[in-house]
Amino acid sequence: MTRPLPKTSREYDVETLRRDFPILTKTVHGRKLVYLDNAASAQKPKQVLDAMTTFMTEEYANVHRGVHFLSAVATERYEAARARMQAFVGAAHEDEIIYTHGGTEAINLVASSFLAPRIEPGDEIVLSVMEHHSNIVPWHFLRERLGAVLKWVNVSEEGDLDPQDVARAIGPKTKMVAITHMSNVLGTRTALKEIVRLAHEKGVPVLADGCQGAVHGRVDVKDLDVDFYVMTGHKLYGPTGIGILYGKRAHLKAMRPYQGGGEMIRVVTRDNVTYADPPMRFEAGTPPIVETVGLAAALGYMESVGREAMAAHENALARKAEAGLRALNGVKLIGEAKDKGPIVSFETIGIHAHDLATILDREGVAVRAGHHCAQVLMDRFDVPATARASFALYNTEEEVDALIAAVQVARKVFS
Amino acid sequence: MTRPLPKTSREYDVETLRRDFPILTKTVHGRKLVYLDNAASAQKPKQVLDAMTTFMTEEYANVHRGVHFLSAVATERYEAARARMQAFVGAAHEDEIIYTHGGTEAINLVASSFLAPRIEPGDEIVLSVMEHHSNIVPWHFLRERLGAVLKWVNVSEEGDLDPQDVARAIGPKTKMVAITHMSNVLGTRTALKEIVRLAHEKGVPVLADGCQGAVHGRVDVKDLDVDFYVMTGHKLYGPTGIGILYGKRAHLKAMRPYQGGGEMIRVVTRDNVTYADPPMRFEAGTPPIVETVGLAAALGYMESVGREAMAAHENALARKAEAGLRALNGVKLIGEAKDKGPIVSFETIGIHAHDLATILDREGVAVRAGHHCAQVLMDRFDVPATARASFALYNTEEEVDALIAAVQVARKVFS
Amino acid sequence: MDADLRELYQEIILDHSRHPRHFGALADANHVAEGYNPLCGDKVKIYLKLDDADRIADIAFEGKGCAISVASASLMSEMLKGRSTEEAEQLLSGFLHLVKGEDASDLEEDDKEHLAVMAGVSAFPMRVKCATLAWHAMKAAIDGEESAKSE
Amino acid sequence: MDADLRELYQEIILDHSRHPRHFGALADANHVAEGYNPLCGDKVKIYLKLDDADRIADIAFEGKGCAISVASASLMSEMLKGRSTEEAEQLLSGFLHLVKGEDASDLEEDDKEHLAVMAGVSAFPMRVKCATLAWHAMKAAIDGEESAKSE
Ligand SMILES: Cc1ncc(COP(=O)(O)O)c(C=O)c1O
Ligand SMILES: Cc1ncc(COP(=O)(O)O)c(C=O)c1O
Repeated sequence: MTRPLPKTSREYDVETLRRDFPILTKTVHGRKLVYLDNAASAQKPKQVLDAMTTFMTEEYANVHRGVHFLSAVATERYEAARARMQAFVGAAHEDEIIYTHGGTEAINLVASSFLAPRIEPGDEIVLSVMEHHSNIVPWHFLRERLGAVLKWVNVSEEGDLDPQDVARAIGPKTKMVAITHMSNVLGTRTALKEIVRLAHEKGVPVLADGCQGAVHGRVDVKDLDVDFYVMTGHKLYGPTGIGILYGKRAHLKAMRPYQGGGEMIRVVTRDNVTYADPPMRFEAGTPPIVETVGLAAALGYMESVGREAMAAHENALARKAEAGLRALNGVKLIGEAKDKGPIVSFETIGIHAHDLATILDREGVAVRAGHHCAQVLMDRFDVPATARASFALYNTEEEVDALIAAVQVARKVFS
Repeated sequence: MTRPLPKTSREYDVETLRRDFPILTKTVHGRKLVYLDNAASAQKPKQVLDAMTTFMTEEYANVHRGVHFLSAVATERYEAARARMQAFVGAAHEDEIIYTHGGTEAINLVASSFLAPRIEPGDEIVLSVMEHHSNIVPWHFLRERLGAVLKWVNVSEEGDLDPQDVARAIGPKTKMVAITHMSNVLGTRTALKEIVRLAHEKGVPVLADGCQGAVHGRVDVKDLDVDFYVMTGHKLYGPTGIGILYGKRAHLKAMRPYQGGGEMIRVVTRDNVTYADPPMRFEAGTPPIVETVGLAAALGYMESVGREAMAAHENALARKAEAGLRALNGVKLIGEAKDKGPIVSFETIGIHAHDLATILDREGVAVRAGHHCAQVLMDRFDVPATARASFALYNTEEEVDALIAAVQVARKVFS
Repeated sequence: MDADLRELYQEIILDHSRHPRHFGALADANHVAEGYNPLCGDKVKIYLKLDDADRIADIAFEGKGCAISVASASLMSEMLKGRSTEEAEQLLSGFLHLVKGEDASDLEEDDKEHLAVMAGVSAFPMRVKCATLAWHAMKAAIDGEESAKSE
Repeated sequence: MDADLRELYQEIILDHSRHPRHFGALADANHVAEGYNPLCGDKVKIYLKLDDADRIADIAFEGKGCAISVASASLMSEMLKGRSTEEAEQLLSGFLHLVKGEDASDLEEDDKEHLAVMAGVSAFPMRVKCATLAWHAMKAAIDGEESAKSE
């Protein structure tokens, strides 16, 4: 599999790219749709829809199960998608890529199959306060069921996470560090490579939640040396119902299976069962076949746009939005970390985030309001909810202007 | 939600129906495709592809998370799909329908969230020898990890399962009966209602694996009085990556969550977590949103064809195929139960199932060869593998003829 | 500005949300319940003092939330004082019809007029839960439960 | 009948599958390994007797499987007797190239001719694992492992 060259040199032509996303031409409440809820889920380009439709109308069958033609073709597509995902994260081996049904399942898999068997009561798991619930609750399960202890690493008022704070939280009983690559609320990009280095110095493995991080920049798991890296398809311009777990081969080989079912076994008898090698050991039952094909198309699309170019474009929009919001009275940004992706959370003083989002919606602007599945972080900043605008490869400067104008409308309603 | 009337009275017009399945016009190896691997996975009608594509180009957003327009529309579609699935199985309450990522996950969920906390070493789980690995391995996990004991109920030489044998296998330590509604190898339809009645007499709950059963006949969980009923989307003419767990409300309310993540919580703090009510408690993370819309369209399609009419058509084809195979020398049917669905397994003496399937494939006929994820059953019948032809609503009598002719070609190759 | 929005955020709603009536705890409450919407984090706690004849002798609420949920709680507290629990439950039923845009003819004329300011919510399906949060908590309090779901 | 099929199921393949050479256990084997294909249930057990110079003094196999896997094991057993383990591994490598339809010029002329009957497998990608099962087990046996995967 060859990786297409990123087109960093040519001008970033957002209007042409937008034509790949049919939904962006929609109007809502009579206004042009301005979709800024990308951190919740990205829209999907035609290329992804076409890949899925073509697969289902030309090549569909169950995989790994039949010797017949369609089954062979489907299996080939399914495994070719794995090779693309391997390239996307820079994994050393194809069998280090496990298909899951989402980012959430990937983290649950690691908590259950890797960590649970190693937990003694009192053992510790280190987390940051800006984790998504998907990177908190699976560890809470180990607390509830096995007596693990969660150790929390704080972030600064700006939203920065100091790798040394992570190192300091690691003690002799620490069995795992689970940390986000990019906060879905603050936009903070963590110094993941440094965190991994420090954790490994103390012999502790690291899981990185890349559900946001992988969307907004190139990932190289070999360079990061991270033990597990988690992604979710629908935020990567791909379908729902699919995620990816990267895991180091040595870890995966030593892990017990997660779910039991077809295709993950070697031999099943009445009295016993033995398991297949990774990756199949972790892919019980009929996998999300069509979704792997869709996700492979999505990753191909991102590569063809150019991941650095995308990220540069998105970040420029976010910085412009921040400047526009800062210029308004009574708006407070939440998250001003030094290394920040295209995610902008804010509070409007005197206007609850839900009221704000409702008014923005009537202006055509879709933002998210709430705790963003990050209640621990909401507690940290003592806010019940924030509004969040998050940017994708298809957003434009005019859309940033529309956001700022809509916030002004809201302020008028509540004035 | 009104359920469309089944069109049992009008003639079953298979040629018109076939036009809904674009893949059926394909040729493989220069022959007309004869797809008889439906028990592994069914092909999808245009109506399903269109529903998914339209949803992704017009209405897509993450669900339950935003107050903006697209999020509201997507959530509405997502929950409307649940109502359709409720109607499909005749559940009393909408919150008894849990979206999973497949049949396999649904069974793992019940094993982990319902049964695991109730298992003491030595407690028993009753299974039939014709279960699919997906309804075996999750229970083996409880054996490996918690000391549960698996109790096996045999089937007769014809493949019949006597409900009294199930009742006899239930002892004072039995905590669960897990039984298929239809064998994916033998085609046997079990006397599920009677099994449930006998198990309940002894106070034991029943999980039914309906991954095949729900495809080939109407299901009424209230009438069956079954505790859990499992289905998988891709065999119901729907997308991959989605399954359904029906569970009685009282059970679901008492169950601990399965995976941890977004949307399944009430409150998350550093030290504690409380959980949402069913169904959300069991739907951690971003669910298979697009897939629910696709599956709802698939179920709607089945209703519009008429489930009784479909089943009658499929069974007629299977009986014709059996007659054709019986008429050949050296072919042995495996599975001749009294109540049998449209699944036909057979052995060709002197020709391994894989060789047979390869030759059939060259004739355009797609069947499955192997253990069909039912190794315990293969042991029971002392065969390494069988060939299996399984019929769907779109198969024809000519396709049955093609199957028989292709088997004769294979016999010539090996003569 | 959008007409639906103007209808939703009427002056009187904004006034209730900024200056909620009966806001605070009730020292001699004998029925208390919480409402919580896990999707947005909004919280409300309802205090009722029921007399021997099951009348709402006093009512108060605490919590934080959006303008709609606070205004709705405030309006509710104004209207319930002095009513029997049965009347309160009837009012709840009519209110639910109203904010869902359904037939609300089960409301008394007076009550309908009083609640009319909340009717705008029906154009915002995603906000119905905000409007009903306090009302469900009130019902939970009457029923002697500790907490209510938002729906 | 399809030409690819005729190529795959040549008379000599069918003959090997019906009358496998060196079939059975080997009492004095000093290297034994199993091959198992979990996808189809095919099994093979390879017995090797290696002499002091690491030559294959004797070889046998047991198992059940499709015509392709049995014929391939039979053919292999015929060809390996008397070769060094190094030569056996070279032959394996060439054989893998052959059945995958890749450049098999690393095979000696003689061996290529002998193995030519297996070349038809390359037109059937789903059957390559059947053809290679015994060969991987042979390699595992040489390496002193107990079992090999099919791929
Ligand atoms: C009877 C039966 N149960 C369970 C399953 C598992 O379904 P899935 O692989 O879609 O999870 C299947 C199909 O593979 C089946 O036929
Ligand atoms: C940082 C982060 N982690 C994990 C997740 C969970 O992903 P999913 O809901 O797709 O499983 C999300 C998104 O919801 C996220 O933003």
